[in-house]
Parts: sequence; C-alpha cells; structure tokens
Amino acid sequence: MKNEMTVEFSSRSENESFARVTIAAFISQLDPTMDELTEIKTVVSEAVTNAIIHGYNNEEHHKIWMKCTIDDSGEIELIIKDDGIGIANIEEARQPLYTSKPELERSGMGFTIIENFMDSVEVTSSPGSGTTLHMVKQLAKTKTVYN
Amino acid sequence: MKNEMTVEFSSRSENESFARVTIAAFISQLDPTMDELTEIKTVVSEAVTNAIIHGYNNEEHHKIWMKCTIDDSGEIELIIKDDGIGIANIEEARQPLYTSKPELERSGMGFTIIENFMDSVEVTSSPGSGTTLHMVKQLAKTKTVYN
Amino acid sequence: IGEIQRFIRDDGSVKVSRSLKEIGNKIRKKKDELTKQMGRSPTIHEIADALEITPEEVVHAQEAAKSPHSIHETIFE
Ligand SMILES: Nc1ncnc2c1ncn2[C@@H]1O[C@H](COP(=O)(O)OP(=O)(O)O)[C@@H](O)[C@H]1O
Ligand SMILES: Nc1ncnc2c1ncn2[C@@H]1O[C@H](COP(=O)(O)OP(=O)(O)O)[C@@H](O)[C@H]1O
Ligand SMILES: [Mg+2]
Ligand SMILES: [Mg+2]
Repeated sequence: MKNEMTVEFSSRSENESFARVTIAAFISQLDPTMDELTEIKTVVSEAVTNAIIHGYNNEEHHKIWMKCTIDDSGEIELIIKDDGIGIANIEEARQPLYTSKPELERSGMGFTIIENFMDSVEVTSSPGSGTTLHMVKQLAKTKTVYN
Repeated sequence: MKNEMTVEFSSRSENESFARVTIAAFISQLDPTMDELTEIKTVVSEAVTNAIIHGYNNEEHHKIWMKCTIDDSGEIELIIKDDGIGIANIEEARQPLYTSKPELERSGMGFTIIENFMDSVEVTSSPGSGTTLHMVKQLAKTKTVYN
Repeated sequence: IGEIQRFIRDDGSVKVSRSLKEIGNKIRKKKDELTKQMGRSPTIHEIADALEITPEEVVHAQEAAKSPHSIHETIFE
C-alpha cells in the first residue's frame, strides 16, 4: 500500500530545514535507522539548496515542490522540483567538484552526495524550464510499518 | 515578509502524525512557546482526524490539504481542507459534544478544541463539496524569526 | 535559578528552540550509546522508546539540535 505526500514551499533558505523535517516525518513511518534518516535529509538539503541558490538565484518569492511516495517494502520515491533557470549541461553539472558559482565557495559536491545516498537519481532540466530530480532509495531492511 | 507552505497527503490515519510534525517544523521558524506549539499541533490533529473519519469515512485513497502562512509579526494562518462528504449543518456540528458518530465513541469536542486554541475559525462546507477550515492564530508576543 | 527554570518549563512557556535543543542533545547521546550497544544504527522508534518520547519528537528535535538558534541561548546556556 502506497502513502504519498507533496509539499510546496517558498524558496527561502529557512525552508531548507523545514523540508528536512517534513521528509523525516514522512519517512519515519517506515522506521528507518537514524543513519538512513540522516542520508535522506542530507539529500533534501542539497537538492533544496540547489533550487534556491542556483535555480532561483536566491530570490525568495518562488516555489519549490517535494513529493514523496513510500510503500511497505521500504521503497522511497522522492521528487524535488523547481521552476527556475534550469541546467544547460546536465552531465557537466553532475561532475564531482563542478560548480557554476565558485565565487560563493560552493563545493560542487551536491549532486555527488545525492547520488551517493540514493539508489537512482534522474535529472530532468533545461534552460528556462526548471529542474526536476527524480530519486529512489530502498531502505536496508523491510521493517514494520508503524501507524 | 510572508513564508508559505502547502502540503497534500493521503487520507491515512498515520498521516495525522506527519501533519503534526510538518506544521510544527514550519511554525518553529517563529520560535513559539511549547504551549503554543502543542496547541497548533492539537488543532491539526483534530482537523485532520475529522477529514479522515468524517469527510472520507476512513477511505485511505483521498487527499487532504494543509496550507500555512506565517509572517514576522507571529501571525499564523492555517487552512485545512478535504474533498469529502461535507457538513449539512455547520452550526450544529460546531456545538460542543455534538458528534454524528456516537457509535465510534467520538467526543464531539473537536471543533470546540479547535476554536479554543485558535483566534478565529471559519468553516466552509456543504454536502458533496468537502470541508475547509480557515483559521488564524497570533502568537503571544512578537518574536524574532530565527533562520 | 534551577527552581525558576523548572517552573518556566512546567508552565510550558519555554521556547520551542530551547526545549528541542535539549531533547536533540539527548537524542544524539542516545544514538551513540545504542549504536555501540547494537553494533548498528538504531531506528527512529528504537531511539524514541529508549528516551520515552514519541517518534514525532525525535524527528523534530533532531533537526533543532543542529545549530544554535538564538542570541538568548548563547547568553543563557
Ligand atoms: N536546481 C538547479 N537549478 C539550476 N542549476 C542547478 C540546480 N542544481 C544544480 N545546478 C547546477 O549544477 C551545479 C552543480 O551542483 P552541485 O553539485 O550541487 O554543486 P554546487 O551547488 O556546490 O555548485 C551547480 O553549480 C549549478 O550550476
Ligand atoms: N471534515 C469533515 N467532514 C465532514 N464532517 C465533519 C468534518 N469535520 C467535522 N464534521 C462533522 O462535525 C461533527 C463534530 O466534529 P467534532 O467536534 O470534531 O466531533 P467528533 O469528531 O468527535 O464527532 C462530526 O461528528 C461530523 O459530523
Ligand atoms: Mg549544491
Ligand atoms: Mg473530531
């Protein structure tokens, strides 16, 4: 049986923390380990920060969407989407250490971290039509679902 | 400056807890007192439970929406909405102790609790077109917004 | 001051940022303790049970413990 939620929030930096707790609260129904929880929260941080800083150039009046679907098997499907400037060269953007904003002391490791913590990461993006990350992660063991 | 979020989730009982944490995480940006936080979470519990049990007769495949807007003055605007069966007589439904499901040992105090913890509560509902609660609460003092 | 703090706490007027940070610190300690004990990362329900709090509180407080929240805390803690 699937459970689903979608949250839409303003592109404000304080909402990074909000998004982290929201995903943690939803995922906690699958009783993940604290480490798994930290991994998913880190992924959300990186993706949401990218949407705010890169997608929307720190303009606070835009919207970010996060959708999550979970099922009893412990599979987590996570989609994070912005309507921002988009990415011209996705392959380049996904390279470790690549950043288009070296002046901000960005590490260029966001995508690498995301790929490391998720089982699959699909990026859909083009200039002017925003960026969507479609990610899947299977929790280590099948755990009891607590209601 | 306003900050806004909308979350949509399945009408499953385990999402009552999810909705509570989601609102808590968002509201925490205003650094309320523990009492204020507990009050808002209780309101969310009552409204979401009503949507699930009454609005959707415990059918799990429907959607519930929760929208929250906060600003630096500490004003919280909260909207909780379902597309369920609706309420024929709103005035009666809001009476303390009134419940249409006495067989479930409902207390009939949900609306009363909601009204008690919020500064204003507006109910829009009619049979067949769902129920919307529009609520406002001003936190006790103007507080700094911490990011 | 201990008395006053306890009183403030009891009447629930303590700020969320402060209360969550305290719980957050307990979560961090308990997580390390259980990790050693079990030889793996504890689940969120295992932490909640060990601290006798709800998983909801674990989720919310864990986040709050991350960063200092206010000048108030810097001064008074
Ligand atoms: N949501 C997004 N919208 C537009 N560009 C993005 C987005 N996410 C990532 N990018 C691009 O991909 C690059 C690499 O991202 P990342 O690996 O997170 O490194 P960093 O954020 O440190 O630059 C960014 O510098 C940016 O050019
Ligand atoms: N979202 C809703 N959809 C349909 N009916 C509702 C909804 N919320 C409340 N009601 C009606 O209002 C009544 C009173 O609600 P409440 O005060 O929460 O008491 P209780 O839930 O214990 O019955 C309910 O019994 C139900 O008939
Ligand atoms: Mg990044
Ligand atoms: Mg009720």
